Amino acid sequence: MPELIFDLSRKGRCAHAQLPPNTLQNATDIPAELLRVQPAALPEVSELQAVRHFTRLSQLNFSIDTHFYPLGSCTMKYNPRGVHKAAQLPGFLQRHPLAPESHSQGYMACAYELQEILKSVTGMRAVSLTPMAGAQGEFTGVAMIRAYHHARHDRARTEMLVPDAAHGTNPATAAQCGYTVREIPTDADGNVNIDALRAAVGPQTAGIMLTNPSTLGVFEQKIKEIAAILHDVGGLLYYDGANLNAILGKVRPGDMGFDVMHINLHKTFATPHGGGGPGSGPVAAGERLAAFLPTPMVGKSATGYEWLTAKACPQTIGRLSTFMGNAGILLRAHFYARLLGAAGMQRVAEFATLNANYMLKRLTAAGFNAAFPKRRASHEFIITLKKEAKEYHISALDVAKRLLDAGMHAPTMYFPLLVPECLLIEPTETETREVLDAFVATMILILKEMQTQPDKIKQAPQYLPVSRLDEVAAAREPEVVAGQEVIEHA
Amino acid sequence: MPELIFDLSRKGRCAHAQLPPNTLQNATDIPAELLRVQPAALPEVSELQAVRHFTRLSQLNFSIDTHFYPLGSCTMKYNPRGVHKAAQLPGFLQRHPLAPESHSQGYMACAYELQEILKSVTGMRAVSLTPMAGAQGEFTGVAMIRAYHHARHDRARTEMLVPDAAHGTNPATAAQCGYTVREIPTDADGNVNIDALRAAVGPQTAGIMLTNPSTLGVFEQKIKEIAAILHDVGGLLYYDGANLNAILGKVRPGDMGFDVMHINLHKTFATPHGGGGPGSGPVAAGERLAAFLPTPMVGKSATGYEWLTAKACPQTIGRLSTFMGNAGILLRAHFYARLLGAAGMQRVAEFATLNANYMLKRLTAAGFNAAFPKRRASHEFIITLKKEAKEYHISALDVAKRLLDAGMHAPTMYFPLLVPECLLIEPTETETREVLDAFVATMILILKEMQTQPDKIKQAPQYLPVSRLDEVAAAREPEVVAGQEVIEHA
Amino acid sequence: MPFIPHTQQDVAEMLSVIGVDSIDVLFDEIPADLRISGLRDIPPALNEMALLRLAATRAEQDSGKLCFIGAGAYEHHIPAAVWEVATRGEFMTAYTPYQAEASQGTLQVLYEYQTMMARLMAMNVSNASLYDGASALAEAILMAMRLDKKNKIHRIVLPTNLHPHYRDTVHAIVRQRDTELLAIPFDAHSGKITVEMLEKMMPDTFTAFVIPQPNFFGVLEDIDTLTDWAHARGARVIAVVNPLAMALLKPPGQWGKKGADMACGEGQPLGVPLASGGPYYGFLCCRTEDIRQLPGRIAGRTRDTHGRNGFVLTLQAREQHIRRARATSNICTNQGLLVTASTIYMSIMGATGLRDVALTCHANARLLRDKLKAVAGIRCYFESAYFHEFLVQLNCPVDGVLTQLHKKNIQPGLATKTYYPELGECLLVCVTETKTPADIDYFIQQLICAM
Amino acid sequence: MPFIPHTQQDVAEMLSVIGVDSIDVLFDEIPADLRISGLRDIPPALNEMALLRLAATRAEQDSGKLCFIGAGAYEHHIPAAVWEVATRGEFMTAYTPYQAEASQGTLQVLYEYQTMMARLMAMNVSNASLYDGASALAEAILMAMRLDKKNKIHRIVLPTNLHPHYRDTVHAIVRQRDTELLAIPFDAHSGKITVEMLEKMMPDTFTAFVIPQPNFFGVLEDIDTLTDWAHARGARVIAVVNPLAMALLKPPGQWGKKGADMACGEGQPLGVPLASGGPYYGFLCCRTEDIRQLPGRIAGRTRDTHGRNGFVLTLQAREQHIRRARATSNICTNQGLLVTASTIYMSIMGATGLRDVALTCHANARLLRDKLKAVAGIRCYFESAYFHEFLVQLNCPVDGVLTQLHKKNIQPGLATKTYYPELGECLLVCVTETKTPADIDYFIQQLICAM
Ligand SMILES: Cc1ncc(COP(=O)(O)O)c(C=O)c1O
Ligand SMILES: Cc1ncc(COP(=O)(O)O)c(C=O)c1O
Repeated sequence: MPELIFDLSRKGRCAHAQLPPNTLQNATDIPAELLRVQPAALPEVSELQAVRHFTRLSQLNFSIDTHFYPLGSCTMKYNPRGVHKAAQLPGFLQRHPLAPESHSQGYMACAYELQEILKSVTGMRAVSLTPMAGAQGEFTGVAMIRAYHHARHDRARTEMLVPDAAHGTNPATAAQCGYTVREIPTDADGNVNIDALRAAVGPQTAGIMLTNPSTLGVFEQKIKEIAAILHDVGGLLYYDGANLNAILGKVRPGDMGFDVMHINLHKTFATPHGGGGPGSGPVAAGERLAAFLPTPMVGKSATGYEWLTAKACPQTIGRLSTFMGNAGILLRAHFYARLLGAAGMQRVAEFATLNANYMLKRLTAAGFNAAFPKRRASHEFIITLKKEAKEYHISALDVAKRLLDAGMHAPTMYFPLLVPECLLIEPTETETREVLDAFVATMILILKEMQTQPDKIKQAPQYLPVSRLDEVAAAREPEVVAGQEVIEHA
Repeated sequence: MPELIFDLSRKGRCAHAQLPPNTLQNATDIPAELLRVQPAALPEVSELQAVRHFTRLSQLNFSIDTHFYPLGSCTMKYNPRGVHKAAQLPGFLQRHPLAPESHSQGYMACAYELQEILKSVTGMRAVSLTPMAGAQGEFTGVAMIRAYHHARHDRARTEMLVPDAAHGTNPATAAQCGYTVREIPTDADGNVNIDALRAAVGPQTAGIMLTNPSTLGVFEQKIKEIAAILHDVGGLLYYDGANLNAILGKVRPGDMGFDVMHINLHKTFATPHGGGGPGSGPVAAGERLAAFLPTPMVGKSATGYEWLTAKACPQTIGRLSTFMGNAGILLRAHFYARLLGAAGMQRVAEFATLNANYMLKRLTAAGFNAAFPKRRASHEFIITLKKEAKEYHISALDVAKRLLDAGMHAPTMYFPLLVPECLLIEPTETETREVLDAFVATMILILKEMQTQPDKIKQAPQYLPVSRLDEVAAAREPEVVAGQEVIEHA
Repeated sequence: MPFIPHTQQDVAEMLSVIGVDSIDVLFDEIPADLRISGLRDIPPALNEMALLRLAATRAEQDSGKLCFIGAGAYEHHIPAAVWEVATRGEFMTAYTPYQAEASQGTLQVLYEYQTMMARLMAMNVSNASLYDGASALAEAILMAMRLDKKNKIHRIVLPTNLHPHYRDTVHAIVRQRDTELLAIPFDAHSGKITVEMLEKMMPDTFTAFVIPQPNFFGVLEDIDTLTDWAHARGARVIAVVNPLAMALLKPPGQWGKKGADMACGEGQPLGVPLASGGPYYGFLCCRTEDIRQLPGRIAGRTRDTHGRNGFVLTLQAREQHIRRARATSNICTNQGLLVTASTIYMSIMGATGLRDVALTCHANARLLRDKLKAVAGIRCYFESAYFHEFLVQLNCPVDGVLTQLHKKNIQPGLATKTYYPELGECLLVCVTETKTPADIDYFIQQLICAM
Repeated sequence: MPFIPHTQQDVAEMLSVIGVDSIDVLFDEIPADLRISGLRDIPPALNEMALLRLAATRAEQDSGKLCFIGAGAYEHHIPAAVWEVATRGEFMTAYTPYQAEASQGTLQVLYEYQTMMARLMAMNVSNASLYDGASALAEAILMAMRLDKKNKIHRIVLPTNLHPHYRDTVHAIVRQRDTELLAIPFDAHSGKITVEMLEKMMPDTFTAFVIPQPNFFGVLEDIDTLTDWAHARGARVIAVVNPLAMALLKPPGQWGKKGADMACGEGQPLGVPLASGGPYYGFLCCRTEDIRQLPGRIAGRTRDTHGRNGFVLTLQAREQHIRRARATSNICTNQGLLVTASTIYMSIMGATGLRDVALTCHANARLLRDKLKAVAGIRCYFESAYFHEFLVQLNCPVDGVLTQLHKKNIQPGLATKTYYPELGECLLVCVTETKTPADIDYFIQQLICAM
């Protein structure tokens, strides 16, 4: 592993071309007791050292630009460079978020059009772009559901229903909004257990959080029945849009009966994940909830685009970020949508689904077990290595690490929690058949290795900068900043 | 090694977002006999495939941004990113070379200022920016010398003198200009052998091509004497500016007596080498030769900047490129110079020289042999492994390859040709002392390995994507394009 | 078919492997009455060439302004190397580093970032980012509530000279729980929070006290006094700071006798462009002992099976994908790429560079402030110490002046009337190192014309 | 000290290792009377912030033009991915791949480039680039001279409808040798080279015949007839072509019965921005049997000690650093990065994409041409087949029209009077795929106003 940037530091070194002209610098009239005494121990390096250090670090990553990355639930598709270039234009980068509307019509036109596109795609009535990732979108939606019930003076609804297959952000969000989470079990075919759902609902039910297709990689067929069950007891439906890639232009959450949803633009709309973010999670709402959307939104009048704030939206749940969300990501999503057009969006779902079903078929033909063998794959699917774990003592984790050695990013492991030793595989529509075939071939090889050289799997990865890392030790005695000793304590 | 891009190709695949709208495409009225029948077998790949392929290829390179690169004579210093960003501004990238002057004042201001800066740095009277690399600069200078003699109706001068240490482009250029090349030997201390020079000059002498400091890494102390010898017989002096980094702001070729010279902007002025180019080799000329400079140049009048073409420069040797040279590189060099200012340029020479002398001292202290032990290093220096080759049968090439394994680019090997088993080492001013120390430490390690595990050196590189490549086989039966069979012969 | 690599032959062969006739069949589990045949109201596809031209036109509309607005987002010079390196494909197109061995680049960057941010704040530990400044404050408050085992009702003291958008965000996020958010007014003369006011208005016990430095008006608070006052009452202190300013000003870890307990804020000033308000990133630092309540991802150093150093995401048991409803936060995707850029920015600038930038901002602000004071009809509203932003009051309606200056492509500052009508015709003006003396003179000259 | 990392301590310690007191002493071998104390007339150092602002101002001055000039440099859409990837540090900041094992990225790119260029030209082999189109032609002529063992005096036939700057460059470079450059005039009616003219004016034997396709006027030559005519006289044919056009037009390797012997030209249309004329790159392809006379670097495939595929610079014995005065050329640094970009461009566009672009250029040119013809006072000078550029004659002075249109930020084309006064008030107009119907209409409308 490379040195830390701090190890490259030498007292007095710096990137001179970056310093401001020091004509005025010492003219501070700030009282001494408000000033810092000792400078922060930031690295003192030259510009070349910084460039070289971080360039080399970057090369240690797998990424879409370098590797197949079939990480289920994450939609690691190609991030078009044209979109990136468009969003990086100086005019966009330089606009202050509080610039007057007259200096903002270019940006606002893009944001407004994105709102319209997302309305069309979701079948919802209105869209707010401010949430900054999927989880904040969820928060927004659940807070809106809560605001809706409260607005109707209905404060008895204390429970949020969440299927056991749900992503962890769903229960965490419900809890953060003050709800008690009630889990709904999944039946053998990957659907929500309708009987259990019926048994769970009541006047205490605020709503349900669902994704469809679910994180199990299958489409919830009884979705209209579910919607009816909820609506009949006065509950509302939240749609987790993480899997929208599977159904773009094919079926719309609004039509399924959902009241509110988020869209992960960093998944379906191809904005880069940035090694963990930024994302963007716009929220779309139907009739019941549109009035509660967070501000600001962009409206359009005869004279141009205008900001809609609390004044125009008296029932809004308010503001969720300092300004207007992850604007740069919104621009990217808008530009991506413009490159696709309506037909292109449909194709996304079609080819993502084609790729997933093809892989599923080939892997099961090769002897792997699908978690839901009777079902079609959506844009992703699950195989379970329960059998292999028993027979060869090879876990899903082992297989994941072995895939890394083969130059492929591992699928999502151990999620959803209810399927033992599972791999959630999402190829996305932008990968070629040859790449899918290469992945399948590697999996077949690994299956053989389980019998012939299991150590090769157990000891993987061997060809990466580090071998398996001790996560337990890391959590037991966390070392999360370097050289604690140099921190100046108060 | 990665597959070839052609191996990723599938019939009918393409990067759809890049296609022009096909509204008008079939409206060709070009006669059939002028049209291509079979499409060229270019790769048919998706945009992601192309991005991934070339991104991965890039990772196989050493580069300044990733490695120490002490390649003598090449001045591999940091290429400032700010300069790159400035030169890539859309206004610069979009300007057509034949745009009217009224639409070109921004670019021309930069070019004009660069001419002025180069005049100051070289001590010459005028500068033309058009030559596209050092070798074209040499061609320009020698063609100007020829034009000068011809203008004086002196057609008897058929010889160009070149020291035996010179870079290959010097004799090649002289020959390309129709001159017979006469080599001048070097004396034991790395200077031009003055007696031999005296013996060589005469009425047949067109001039001499010299670098100073020379490619031997030492300063030619008798330069004024040399100039006098040449001028006395009516010959002129060409200065090869490849080593200008060593003397920037310290001493000027114009003052040494040179009549014309080029400057490798891609060395001294920090423009990136691009894996082999582009470079830029502006030519500066003194009194005698200024009138012969190639066009176009930029002039300045009361109304603004204007192009100086053959009309304004009747004695010009003419035009050496379709437009005005490698404009983008000229912009970069100009911006770099603006970041440095006069003091910054002097520092370049000072710290490049400091780094070289420091390394030389440490390496000789460790037992390596300097080619010219009595001399100061300029910005570079030579060690000779003659002794090691004899004792341990380890060649300069072996050491070079072993350095690659240690994560450092090798110095220039086997150049200049007159020093056996030589390494020409140029650290540049932008490298830290720690990096130099690490290089020295590796060299010391290699010296030990010569005694203890010579195979480790002989078999290097072991940690790169390929081990030593068979250059002889490559040249014997050249395979320079893939899949010859698919080429459609006439 | 933008971005889809399938040839017709691929499709045919893949369908035959699956055993279906058409792609459409793959959607046969979806109830037919739900399926739609196409999307409406979506403009037709553009190619990249047309898109870039459209984008250039749009970007052009908003560009070329001379900006003196701050109010939470600050225009700074960003070395070109920062984003050139941060947007390398390997950083930009990677996911969250769940497979640590294949993500050491991102993980080491996070570890280095955490170290830098902790050092800049003089705090023990930092997480690997939250969404933005306002939501980071909300998370800090929720964290303080989790840490407060004493009080039944969680009272949070939020001064009214905290950025109004931060206050709004905190309200929207925190009021989902049973909390009291107590607004403490600022001193009308100094623009600061005073102990007198606190003693008069605040209850004896409360969970946390939020102290902005500088506050919304650019004014510097008496952080030592305020911190000690809160600590004396058993409350936690949450510092909301401009991180760039901390290179010059006393950092939260050194406030008062014990230092602030948490430091949070907006990371944007450290290498992130204005970009219409995002993506930025929120930072949050705390004491070592509180780390298990710290929300968001954290990178940690560990060893591999051969004993070599390496990095992983650690303390994941706090997070939603493991702890689900009992997680410290629901945050999952954070603002990783911004943190990468910020880490490169801080590396290139170093402590001296950051301090020089902060000093230059302050000096430039002082220059403009002095010149504004000399203009008839303008007065500085508060005469307290400030960083790089300050409030001026005009003797005429701000709106008219704004309109005129906007026509000249000058953004002279933020009108505060919407937020603080009681302050009258005021403008919050900010100057950073990006402004030259000529810019400042031009501003003054145009302002005089417009008044 | 921009870009210099040395601390004061470093300097002191390094000097003491060397055993000198000051850096100045290191220059003590330079005669004292030559040393200067400083440089004059160099503007003071700017920091990067100020530099970027200066650069933006300069770039802004020249931007926002609607360009209909071609004449050897063509505005095309370049996919954003091309330069994003080409300017990655590993490509951009590497040197020539002399250490092959540490340069496989660049070397494989060169090998792929050579293959693509050879295929596009339908020739056997390609080098790895020369400086630009004009100098590549000069090198091709020198190569033909080396290959011609029959003729004592090397005569080269250069038509006058070849780009005037190419002719100038060839003159400047080739006239250093004993050569005759024969100018053959074009047919005044068609704008083409005709066999009649050739038979009338040309000597019986000559070394090479240079055939441009399209020629400077955008007109397409009868390449089959011309090629066969030259071959019948034992001369070599050097094709100078627009490489993008070769996706649509018959490529040099297929001209006449035996194909052209060399193909060269300007690589710029394949993914390189206009950028004030450079850096572009020259390409040069030839027959396999002539490869040892091909100037410039060449990458070749070989094997490593384990038998794995790999790439090296090959046939270096032709080059100056080995053969010195007897090298095939003095070229050393070439235009590697441009070739990298071009290789990515060709990969992304593919054969279909390139052909579609060429077709769209042609169709757009046809559209504008037809509209121009309908304007009173304008006629098309030649009625021959054309690619994407054509000559129109005005019934009024071109200069006045240009001045007016330049004021409207339109560059309507190149006035040819400087080069061809005999053609009168002519404008060489080019249209590429970048122009929309609206652009074309705007051009026509403004032109009518200006005439
Ligand atoms: C199913 C599902 N829901 C919600 C989320 C949360 O989205 P985000 O990470 O954008 O906050 C994710 C992303 O990991 C997800 O996969
Ligand atoms: C001493 C010397 N002279 C001339 C040259 C030729 O310069 P260029 O490669 O720019 O043509 C070089 C570059 O390698 C060199 O090192």
